Amino acid sequence: MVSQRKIGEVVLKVDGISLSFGGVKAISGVSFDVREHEIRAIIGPNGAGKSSMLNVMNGVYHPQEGTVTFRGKVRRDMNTYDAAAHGIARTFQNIALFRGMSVLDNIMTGRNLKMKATFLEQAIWIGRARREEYESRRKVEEVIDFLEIQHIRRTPVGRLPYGLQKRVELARALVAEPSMLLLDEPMAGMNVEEKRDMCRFVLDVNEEYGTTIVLIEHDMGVVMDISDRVVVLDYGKKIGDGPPEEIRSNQAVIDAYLGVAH
Amino acid sequence: MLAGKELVASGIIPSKKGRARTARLEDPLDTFPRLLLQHAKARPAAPATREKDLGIWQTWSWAQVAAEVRALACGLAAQGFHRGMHLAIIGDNRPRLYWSMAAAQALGGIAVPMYQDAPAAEFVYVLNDAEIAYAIVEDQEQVDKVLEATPQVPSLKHIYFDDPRGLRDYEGVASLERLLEIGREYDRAHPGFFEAEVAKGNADDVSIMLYTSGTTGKPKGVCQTHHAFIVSARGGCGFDKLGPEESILSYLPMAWVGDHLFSYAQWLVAGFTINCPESADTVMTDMREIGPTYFFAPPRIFENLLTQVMIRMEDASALKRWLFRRFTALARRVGPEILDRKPAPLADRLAYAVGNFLVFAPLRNVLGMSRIRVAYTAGAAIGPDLFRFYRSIGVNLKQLYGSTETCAYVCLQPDGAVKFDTVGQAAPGVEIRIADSGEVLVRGPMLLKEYYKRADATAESIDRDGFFHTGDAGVFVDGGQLKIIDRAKDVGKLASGAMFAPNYIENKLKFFAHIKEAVAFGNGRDRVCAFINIDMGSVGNWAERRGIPYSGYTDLAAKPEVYQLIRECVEQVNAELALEGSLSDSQIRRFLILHKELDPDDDELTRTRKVRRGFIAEKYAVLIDALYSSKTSQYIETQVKFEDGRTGMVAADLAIAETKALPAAAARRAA
Amino acid sequence: MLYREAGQFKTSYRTDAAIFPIRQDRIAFALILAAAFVVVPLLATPYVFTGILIPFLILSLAAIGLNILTGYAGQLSLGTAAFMAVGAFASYNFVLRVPGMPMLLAFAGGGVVAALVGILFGLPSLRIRGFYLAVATLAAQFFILWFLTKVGWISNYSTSGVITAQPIEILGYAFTTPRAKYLLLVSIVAVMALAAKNMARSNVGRSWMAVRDMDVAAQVIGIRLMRAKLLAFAVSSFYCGVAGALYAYAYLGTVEPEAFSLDLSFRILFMVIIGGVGTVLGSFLGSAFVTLLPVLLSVTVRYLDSNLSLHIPESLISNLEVMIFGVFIIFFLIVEPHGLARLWQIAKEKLRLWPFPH
Amino acid sequence: MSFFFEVLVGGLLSGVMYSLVALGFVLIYKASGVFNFAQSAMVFFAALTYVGLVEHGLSPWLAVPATLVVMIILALLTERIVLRPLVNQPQITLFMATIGLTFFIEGLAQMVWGANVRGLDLGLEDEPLQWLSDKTGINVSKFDLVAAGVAALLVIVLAFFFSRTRIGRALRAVADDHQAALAVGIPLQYIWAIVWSVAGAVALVAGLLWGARNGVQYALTFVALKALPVLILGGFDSVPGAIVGGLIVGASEKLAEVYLGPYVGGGIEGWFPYVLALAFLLVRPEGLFGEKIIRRI
Repeated sequence: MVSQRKIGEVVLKVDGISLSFGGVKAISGVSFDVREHEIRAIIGPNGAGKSSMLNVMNGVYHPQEGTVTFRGKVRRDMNTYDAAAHGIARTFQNIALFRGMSVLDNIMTGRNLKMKATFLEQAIWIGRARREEYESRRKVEEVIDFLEIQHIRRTPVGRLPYGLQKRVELARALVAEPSMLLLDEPMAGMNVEEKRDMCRFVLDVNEEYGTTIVLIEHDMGVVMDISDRVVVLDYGKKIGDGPPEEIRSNQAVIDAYLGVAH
Repeated sequence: MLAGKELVASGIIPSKKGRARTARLEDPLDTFPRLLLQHAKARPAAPATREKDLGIWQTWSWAQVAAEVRALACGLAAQGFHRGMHLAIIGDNRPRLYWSMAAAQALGGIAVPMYQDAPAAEFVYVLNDAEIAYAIVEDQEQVDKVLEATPQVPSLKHIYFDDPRGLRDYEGVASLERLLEIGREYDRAHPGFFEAEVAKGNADDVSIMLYTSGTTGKPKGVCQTHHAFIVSARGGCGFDKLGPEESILSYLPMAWVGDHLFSYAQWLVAGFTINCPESADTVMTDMREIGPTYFFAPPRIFENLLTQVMIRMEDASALKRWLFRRFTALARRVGPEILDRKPAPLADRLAYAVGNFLVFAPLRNVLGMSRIRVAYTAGAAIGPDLFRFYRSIGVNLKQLYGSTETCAYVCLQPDGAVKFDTVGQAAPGVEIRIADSGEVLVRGPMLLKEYYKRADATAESIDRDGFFHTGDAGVFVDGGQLKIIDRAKDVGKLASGAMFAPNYIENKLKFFAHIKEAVAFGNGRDRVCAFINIDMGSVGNWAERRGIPYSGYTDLAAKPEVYQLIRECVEQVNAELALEGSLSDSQIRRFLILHKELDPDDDELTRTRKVRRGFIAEKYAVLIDALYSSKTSQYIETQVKFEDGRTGMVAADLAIAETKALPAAAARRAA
Repeated sequence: MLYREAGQFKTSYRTDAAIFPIRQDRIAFALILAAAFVVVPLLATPYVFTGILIPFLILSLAAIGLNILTGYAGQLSLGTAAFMAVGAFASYNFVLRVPGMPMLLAFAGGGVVAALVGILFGLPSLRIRGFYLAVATLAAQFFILWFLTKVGWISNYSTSGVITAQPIEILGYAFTTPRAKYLLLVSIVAVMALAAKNMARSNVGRSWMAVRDMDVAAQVIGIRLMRAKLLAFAVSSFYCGVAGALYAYAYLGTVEPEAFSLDLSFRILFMVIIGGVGTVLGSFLGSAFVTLLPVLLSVTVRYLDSNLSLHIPESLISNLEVMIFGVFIIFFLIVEPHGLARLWQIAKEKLRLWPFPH
Repeated sequence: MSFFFEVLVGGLLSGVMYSLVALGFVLIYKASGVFNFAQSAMVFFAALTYVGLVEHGLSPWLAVPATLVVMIILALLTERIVLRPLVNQPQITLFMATIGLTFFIEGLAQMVWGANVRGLDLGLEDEPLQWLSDKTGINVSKFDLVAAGVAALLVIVLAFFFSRTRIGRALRAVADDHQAALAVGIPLQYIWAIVWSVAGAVALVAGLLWGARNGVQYALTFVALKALPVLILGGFDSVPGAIVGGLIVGASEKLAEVYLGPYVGGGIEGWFPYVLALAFLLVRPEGLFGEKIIRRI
């Protein structure tokens, strides 16, 4: 697919982020930026602090040091609500769906920020509440259509195979119409075909909606194929940053992956 | 034997025919666009088209459809499409694709629906043969195929797609949305243009060109006029009293004459609602939601459904299984009679009523057949058990007989007089005659105008008296019911001189759920042998229940247990054949189970899944020789095409099985 | 089997998102309503009204309240009865001290006060979860009851702490007979149940369930935990408050705080668990189960007693009832931990697919 | 001042008895993750059984082991009939089950032994220790001291049981991680049975002491409920927590009753511990001894 995307300005910038859990350092002094409309990959061996990095970016974790600059606004740290409200959506490494709900309801929850009706209006089920409900449903259906999961609409998410759950989680993130999407290992544990589909979806999202995408992925092939720029973390430190071809030839990276002693 | 002497079915013909002929002059509703506008005027708000999209059944009223068609037509006109041109239509059943047919016809153009599952290579021939310049294509998948074909199709200039998904960066294609905008623009600029174009339309104009997948040679474009299809549709609607309140599921290939008659011609004639499923793999759920009142499917679909029912019932609780067995047995005995309102013992009627509450009605419901008033099957012979099953549970399933050349309109089974081994009586307005050769000849307004650019073919299929040679061999049985035996050209003779009707035998075989395809040989030989394709679903399930492990089709097909299973089926067929006098010599002596499924992509079947006998005979010559030798097995390698176009090799050492044949006399005594 | 859905297709999101999308369900529901509003009032005896139907309805309402908190929002609470008490005493004081206070408004007022108290005791849920929270809600249970007893003003300085609910009068009509009270209750419960269902099927409800199922994920999609949880406490307590008011006015008549003991809290919790967590229907089923079981038990025991002339002493009978009640609960949890509602759901699926198993 | 200490000590000592009940909860929660609401009922049941046996002429010294046997039988039945079928059910379900169990046990106890209040004499009179009051002027009940002693002893025994014996270690393994425990081949049912038996024993001790102090009656179950705030303070799965929590609750409620009570009209014992525990949790959600929970995703 020929890309017409225009990579734009820096939208999100993390600066000297350090994060530790009860003394255990997860990230130390990492800085990098993300540009509008690009697909930015974060790679690194297990325990390199990749997921923690995403969690810092959308305010799940609060770093001890460093700042997050989002759309020009410098923050000591993000908080999840602001992140979501400013259009950062997110999927998790080990699926974070609402197991007690159907696929449709799960995805509908992704619309909650778009619904302004008070609980009273919703209780009486009139006017705005109702309208918003149906508008959201339509949007949700578009995404369901987009991700080709029509056949499982009414299924409780618990009953779905892993690959489809990942898709549903992506759907939930997409219906929020985010400007930035953080994907934590979207293709982990998928078979070749599922991976191919997921790649297609990620690219399509980036193309059709111009969504900026930051993703963590282990499959090097995938990363090199779809990402514009790659950050490499190892033991919580940044050891590489640049376009795929450059990363491929980066000695530090190669060492890290071959597990050469530091 | 009635052969040779003309038989005019049911007296209505002359009068009706007469009216049809004369009426046409002043009949204002003699083209499809006019019918459409008529509905839009008469019942603007009534639902015309539905499509399951974005989770709900999006509905378009007749007025809306008319508006869309108008815009499409104007758009096409603005883009230079004009009278006499061909418009290719490629894709699954989508409202806009149906509408574009009407749009093309409104401009005096000719719609050319094509089989969407054909590979690009097959597109090339049709696109060139029909000198296609304009194509309306469903989605990215189809667009890719068309674009792959275009280099070899110089005429093709304009391509429009319905679903923009993934196509935003494509060069040289435009969206239907855009075309509609252009159309509305053009319409505003040229008021009255559309009406004028529709007014120019003539009942004898060709309205549609359907390509016969033809069991031999290249496909031929069958040109049908508005009149032909409208008369056929009217005949059918009158015959079954179909009105505007009907609702039908449009899921069969649009390029198939059957779908064109039911989902287009009758749609516009009767003015009922057509419903397009969400996607190919949700057809069954969509069918259940819609609950059509009028249904059409080739036998294999009814067969798959029944197989599904059986498989799902296997897992049901003992009680349910017992109920099911108990009542289906009862239904098999009295169901059809009760459906035909024939007398039946009161006790049976009561029992059936109970069964209806406990089993039949729920079953019809889960199959989405609760509301069906009339269901038809055609395109191939249907198994008596299969056919009886549906009728016995209260589905008014009937057979019709026809072909692309006759608008799928030759014979219909009237309510109350349904037989499984005939295709019914001559439809209103149709004359049937059996040639000395046994071939079925038909004449009437539904006949094709011509084969496109194939005067030769046209000449040889329509004789001097205007009778069309169907190529089927048939006989009339009990007063006016036509019984089709086989393809005329396939009917041959065994070395013994006895009659050999391969399809007849193959169908008997295919009536077993375990057998998907069969090819019988024997013309000019001393005995009959056969290739078998097992039904993966049914046999696979059978194997699992018996804990027989298998890796795939080829492996399963080679299992001795499976051979035994199939042998039993074959010998049952032999027993039946033994009872049919002249055919008793056609009992199958040896058979083998093919190592691969016969597949249209390998040219072994037509798109409509008819076996290409000759082609198969060449391709598997070694196997045939083996069958007629004394060999007990034969090694073979075959090239196969996969869905994604790649090719590979399948090799196997095929066992050859012997089967018992009963002496005709003995069988008769047994019977 | 009884479901014949073929041909019931949805052409709009409105019909698709309806509470009863299936026609057969709509019919069944209409019949139930008809029975509740017409048939029962004509047939039931005063005993059936006061002994069974009225407590059933009131406790169903309370169960819905608790279900909103525990079932939907996943916050376990053992203090339900206390919030009912608040509702009861608040309404009492509204009627008592606000001249010309409409009865229905007083009930609602009771609910609102309960809601405020609920929010107060819901605050800990922001820091603590699970059983810690459950135990914390016991604080509400004990403190509130103590408070109601200690502060004389609340019970209008009645020496015994017992209050006598004023007669219910709405628009000049006095609801004195059991039948009248019943009809009033059915109407109120129906309306409030509908409202609960509406919340459950729209954004509020989904946010609650999201918080229940995985609070971190909920936060990440922009749900404010504090808001969602406190709202759950408020709405839940409102329902309990109204239920409490009705308990006092339409059932007990004269009320002391002890009527809203921990025991009652547990009974309501049972209703939710046995009926089905996270379903409005379950609240009714559970309430029916818990209110009817003791009745049936005592009836049967006494029946046996008199017929077989066992002469079981009264105390023994009452203890026997308690035991059997306990046994039933355990038995039930073992047989269907997801409650009666789930049983119905399963049965319904079977009926829809009949004769197929799945 | 000495009065203050008197109240304090008295509170601490009665707190010890809360700890006893709390211990029962902790044991079971630790090993099976079940929040056993029936513990209070078990205390009541034990006491009632003991008294009943003695009334029927069994010598107090035989009555104790006899009751113990009954408690163990009860525990085994509970495991077999209630818990085993509910394995792998959500905690809330098991919790509800134990409430059902509570109903059953209370009903049973009163059906068998009758509902009227009984005295229970352990032969320790509840009077101040002379020499202590002489020396310091603080009155401390002998009874309380003995009770405290018994409690202390029990704790030591349990501590030993947990750290030294094979079963004890098994229990800890289970507490830490069910799957792991199963993996190393420790039968869960077996574990549960033991834990419940031990809890039963603890209940017996608590029951005897409480019974001797307040008389054996239904109200006992409410006293036992006081163990809940103790648990919040100490944490559901910490033995030392239970002890310390007990002391805090005991002391604070007495002090509150004495010094705050008069201003708010008394009777605050009923709720004070809960509110205290609640307030405490808001400051330190993980409890006294639980370590900070880092919730990783």
